[in-house]
Amino acid sequence: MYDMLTALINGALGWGWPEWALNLLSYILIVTIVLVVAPLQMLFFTYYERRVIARMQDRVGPNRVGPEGIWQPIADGVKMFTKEDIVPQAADRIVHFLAPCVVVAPTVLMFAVVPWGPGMVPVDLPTGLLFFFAISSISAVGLMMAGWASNNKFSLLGAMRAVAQMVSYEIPAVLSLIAIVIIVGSLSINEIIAYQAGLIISNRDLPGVPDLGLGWFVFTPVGFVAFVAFFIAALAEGERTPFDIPEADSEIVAGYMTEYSGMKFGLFYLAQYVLNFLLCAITAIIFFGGWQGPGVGWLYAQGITPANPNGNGLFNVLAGILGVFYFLLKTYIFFFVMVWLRGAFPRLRIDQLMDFGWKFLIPWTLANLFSAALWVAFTRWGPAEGMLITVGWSPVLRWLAAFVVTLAINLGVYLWLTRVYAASQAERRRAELEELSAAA
Amino acid sequence: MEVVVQMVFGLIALFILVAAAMVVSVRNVIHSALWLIACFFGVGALYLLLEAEFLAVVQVLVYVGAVSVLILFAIMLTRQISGEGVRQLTSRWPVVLVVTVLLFATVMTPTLINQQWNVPPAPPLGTPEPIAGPAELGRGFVNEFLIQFQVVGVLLTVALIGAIVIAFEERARRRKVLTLAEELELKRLRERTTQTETPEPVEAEPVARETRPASEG
Amino acid sequence: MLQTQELQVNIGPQHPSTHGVFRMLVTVDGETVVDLKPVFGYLHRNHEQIAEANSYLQNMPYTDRLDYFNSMANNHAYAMAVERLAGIEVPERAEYIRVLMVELTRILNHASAVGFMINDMGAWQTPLAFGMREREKILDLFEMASGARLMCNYFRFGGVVRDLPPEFIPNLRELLRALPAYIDELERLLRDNEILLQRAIGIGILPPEVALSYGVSGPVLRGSGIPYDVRKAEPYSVYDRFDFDVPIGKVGDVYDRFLVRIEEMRQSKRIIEQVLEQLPDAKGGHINPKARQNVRPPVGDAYARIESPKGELGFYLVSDGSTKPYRYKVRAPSFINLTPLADMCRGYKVADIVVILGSIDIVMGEVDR
Amino acid sequence: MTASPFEIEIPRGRVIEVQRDDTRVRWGGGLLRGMAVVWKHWKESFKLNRSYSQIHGTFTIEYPEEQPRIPEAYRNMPILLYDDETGHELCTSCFQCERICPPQVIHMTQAKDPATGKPVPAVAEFIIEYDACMSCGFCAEVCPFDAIKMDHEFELSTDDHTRLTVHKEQLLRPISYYAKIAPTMWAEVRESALKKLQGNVRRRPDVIGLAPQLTEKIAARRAELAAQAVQAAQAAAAAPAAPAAAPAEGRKLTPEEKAAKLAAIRAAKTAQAGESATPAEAAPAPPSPAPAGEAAPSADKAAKLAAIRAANAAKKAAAGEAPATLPVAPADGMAGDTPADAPPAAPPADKAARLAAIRAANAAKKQQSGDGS
Repeated sequence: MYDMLTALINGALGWGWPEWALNLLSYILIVTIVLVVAPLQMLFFTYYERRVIARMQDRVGPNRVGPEGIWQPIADGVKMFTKEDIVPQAADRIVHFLAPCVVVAPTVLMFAVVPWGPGMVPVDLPTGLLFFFAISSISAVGLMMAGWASNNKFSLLGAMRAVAQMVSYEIPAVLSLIAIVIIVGSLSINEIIAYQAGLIISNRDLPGVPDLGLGWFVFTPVGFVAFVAFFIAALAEGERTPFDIPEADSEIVAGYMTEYSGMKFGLFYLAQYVLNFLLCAITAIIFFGGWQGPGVGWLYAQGITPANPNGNGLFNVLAGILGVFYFLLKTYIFFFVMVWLRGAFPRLRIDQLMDFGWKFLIPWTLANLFSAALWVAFTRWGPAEGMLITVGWSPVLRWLAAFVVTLAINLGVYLWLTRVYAASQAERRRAELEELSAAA
Repeated sequence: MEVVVQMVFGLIALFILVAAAMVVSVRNVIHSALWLIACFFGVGALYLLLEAEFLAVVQVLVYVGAVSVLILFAIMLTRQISGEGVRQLTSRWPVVLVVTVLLFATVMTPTLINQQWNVPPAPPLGTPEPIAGPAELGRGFVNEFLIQFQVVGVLLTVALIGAIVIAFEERARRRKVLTLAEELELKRLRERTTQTETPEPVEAEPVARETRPASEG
Repeated sequence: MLQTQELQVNIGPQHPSTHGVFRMLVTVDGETVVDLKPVFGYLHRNHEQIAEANSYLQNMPYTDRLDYFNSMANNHAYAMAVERLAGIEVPERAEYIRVLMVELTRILNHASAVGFMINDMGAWQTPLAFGMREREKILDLFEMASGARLMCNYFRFGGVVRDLPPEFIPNLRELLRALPAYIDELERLLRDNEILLQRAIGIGILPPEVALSYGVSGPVLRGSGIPYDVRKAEPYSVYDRFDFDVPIGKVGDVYDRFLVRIEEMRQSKRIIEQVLEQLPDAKGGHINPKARQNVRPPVGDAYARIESPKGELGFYLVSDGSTKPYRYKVRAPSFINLTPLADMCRGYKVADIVVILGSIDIVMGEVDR
Repeated sequence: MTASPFEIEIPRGRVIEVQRDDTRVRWGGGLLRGMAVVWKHWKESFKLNRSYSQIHGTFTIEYPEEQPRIPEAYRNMPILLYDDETGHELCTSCFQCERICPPQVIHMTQAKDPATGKPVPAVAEFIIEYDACMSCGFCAEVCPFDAIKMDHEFELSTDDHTRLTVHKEQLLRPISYYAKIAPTMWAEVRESALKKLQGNVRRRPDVIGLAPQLTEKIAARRAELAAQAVQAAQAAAAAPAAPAAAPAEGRKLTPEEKAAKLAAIRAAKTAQAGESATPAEAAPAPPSPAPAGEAAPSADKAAKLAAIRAANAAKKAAAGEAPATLPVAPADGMAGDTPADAPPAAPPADKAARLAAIRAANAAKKQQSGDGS
């Protein structure tokens, strides 16, 4: 992308600028774009969620402010700005002020590694995926600061619950992604997307497959299990419905946000929706090929790319637009699923939530890691690495064997684990009773 | 380029030092914990300067994401944070100062002596081969450092199980609050056991039951 | 090491999920509830004292305000009490219209009670929105017949104020055509939902013998497995001419009460269909012409009770011969169903309290009077 | 749980146990089924749902643009009716609605005849406190003259509280308006209401009883009265007595005038005794405050008038018409609780007799117990 930008800047401001100035200018340009896009996504998401959930409940949703209620989020924003910002008298002023910043900064920072289109990624970090989750864990610290600074017993309890939930669901989230990283072999997000070219089967696994940009991971058993586990963990991370304990806690009414009003509360709200957007984006990128889609690969190949520098710039722009379209379409579909869940399910209790995370998701994703390793073994390893069974097999046969084996393992683990998990609930109550009756 | 890198390094080092100083000198324990987190960030930035991205990201993930949250939890749950009562400077601070300078000297002088200052310039800025990339670390764990890796694994699981045991102990000690249904179930269980052991009629209801009887609601 | 002392938590009175103004002083040990003290009276309007200053007829609109979800049921109980006191007969058609209205209000009450309970569990109003849609249709029918949606004031001593308008029956038949589909859909949405099962099974168990000792009635009693229904135990009005079943639960937890309410909606639909078949024609008279509305009953007392959607609703009237009741007492089912709340919540988590309260389905207007 | 030992037999129905099957392990199927239901609602919600038998589709009514459909029996706040043609209010301030209103929000005063100071079957001041009224509809049920009905107007929110104490001017609506919003209910009571109105209108002197806002009708009535006065003046010029029609000034009958009047009545009675079987002693009302007749200054004038009137009463009694002219209205405003819904249309002959009997009984009852609600 930077070659494109440098060409653009030179053209606009005259040639002969020093190298570092060009880089600086293009970085500034990209940072502004990202900083503008993040709140816009948040505004659109609030409107999108209220309209969709209204439709699910046979009502209409906001349609008064502007045609079909389009300016409603802006009205909400203005309301947030004009609301009086009350700081509790006994609160720890500095920490109270810093908390929203520490929550919002990382969520916007996470945009740095999200690729919007082919070659359109602000920073192509080789450890992009890990960076994404490392930065997202910082907002947990911000929540603790918010809970502590409001000097109110309930917001502290709410903050502790929220942080406990986020930290304990980060593990299954990262574990399920590592399964994909094992298959791809690299942490760089661009690499993961590039891997998902092809038709139903990625052309890296089966070279002969035509590249239609549909070789998504979700069509492989490992990828599908990782997708479901990651999406559930993302729901918990973004505090969405089955797991929105901190936000609308029935006994501790508003959790850590109780003592915040005005724009500080707006910041928490912004952070939550931007985080949801990013989690949907990462789900789309890792499991549904991000900007991959029919035609994007071909268009990008014509344009100026490191591979053939003398392509014509127009194709880059076209590929970029189509790529962004696919990416946003997938992200909005996932957010629709998040809102759909919000409309259909009640909320889990805090102990059930923890129970589910630790006793079901983590073992399930660990098993998935094992099947991912098997997938790599079957598709890529030869006798050198010790795989003697598949020595003479054709790539199609190896892929099929990998598919069947991993499918069997994952399905078996799922069925067995569900029975064990359900049994353990009832068992625990009976055990306590016996233990009590023995003691009494 | 060299000067800019040195300058940035100087800035980050200064930032880490200030943060570390604040950790020990600020009154409120929570503030010192937050300064500690700032310190971790500084170290992460240093790693980035050394182009060890993986380490920098892991540093942020592990320290800032998990360890600091653990510290904050520990501080908030254990005792009331008043902040005034903490005496910052002991009366005999000169002695303390001398001891620290001596310690610092014993550590620093050998490195300063055999450091060749005129080190050759760094290799040209081509595609730097990642020193501590994830792949090398992975291979290292599995090949050379296999034993250390397993030992650390065992250590961590032991710590995990220890935490669970402590929590269970605490839960057992706290008296279990019985729900109505469990109480009645318990009564039925106890009647069945008392009937099987002592066939003669059951005497009065066992008195000391830790929860009040259901009727007096 | 980490010793958590018991702390007092105040839920309500302006809490979002207590039904009306109702406060619970909960002593909590960590996450489990040790003790719960309900505090109410915030909605006390001196209903029974006002009734003693009003004439019998003037009290009728005030009974709408008792359980403001089922004004028809309150009217029916009060009208029966006064008719028993003053010895007024009610013509056939009026009896059928009365049963029709009470069964409709039962459907509307259970549809929204289930919606509110699931809403307390955290589902963002979707089951409630579906429940409200059915409730709106029934309220439109009430508005057509009595003139108001909630405060119907439709019953008079000896019958009803006005006969059913011509477009009432066709709309009612159309509603009945859609009702089974709605109930099945509600069940499909919630019955096997794993999250709901975790939040409802084994929570807030009320064993049968404890339920009896507290004197609870209605879906709460039937949820604990006791098939007691006033319409069957002491068939008043024309209930002895309809056959319908009495659903009961096995364990007596939140899940049972939820399923009992859904089953009761189906039974109410059955009753309404039978009412429509046997409804005598208009010349039967919607009100007893000889009944004087400013009634002056002989000295004495009377107690009439009906199966209101919340439980056994009774009116006890004492007359001293004048036009004003000497004593006017309401046996409110919500008030009595609320008494075992402390026992039902003990030992469960704090987040379950609101769900258990929702499963009892109380209305503060009736509790505080 | 143990089987419930409470076997209660259920007539005409079975006891059905709710099947919980909570032991069955559900593989997440329940969650998907719930989502399927919500998806169907989302898909269907793009068309409107206005019928009773639809459970899908958007059922919100976008209020200001789309008015809700209000059934005929809908009752919000009470309104008073006045006749379009004559402009006369139907209300005769019989205080029934004030007495029945549970929150006691209706306050009214009876109109007085400016000349004689006698109460007139019309209402002077009528106030309803709209903020306390709970629209229970009792007043509309109880009103014997169908003067007060329940309106369908529900947009009554206002910021200044004093406007919620609504006076007669704002309460009055033409009968055509009420016929439009509640056609069948008005059709039932139309003819009886209008007949009662004529009866009352005839006994309303001057401009009393006209809806205050109908200025042109009031002007027309005044002009007509003035014309009568002028025409009566010429008649008076011819005859020495002051104009009978124009009620000059109200003063009490002097004793001898009363005696003369009595004589005239007794004469009329004897004249009447001949034709009708039962002596209509109801006609010679006891000389309690005379019905709203005008007081003739000279003795013979009063006697002649009384005679004419008695003849009219007899003629009417004989002709079988309802004794509309008989002073049905109770003597004075407060006391007397005529049976609320006893319809007046009984056969005239024994009707008068029963009326007298009731009046006697009331008078007797009034002395013993001062109870009045």
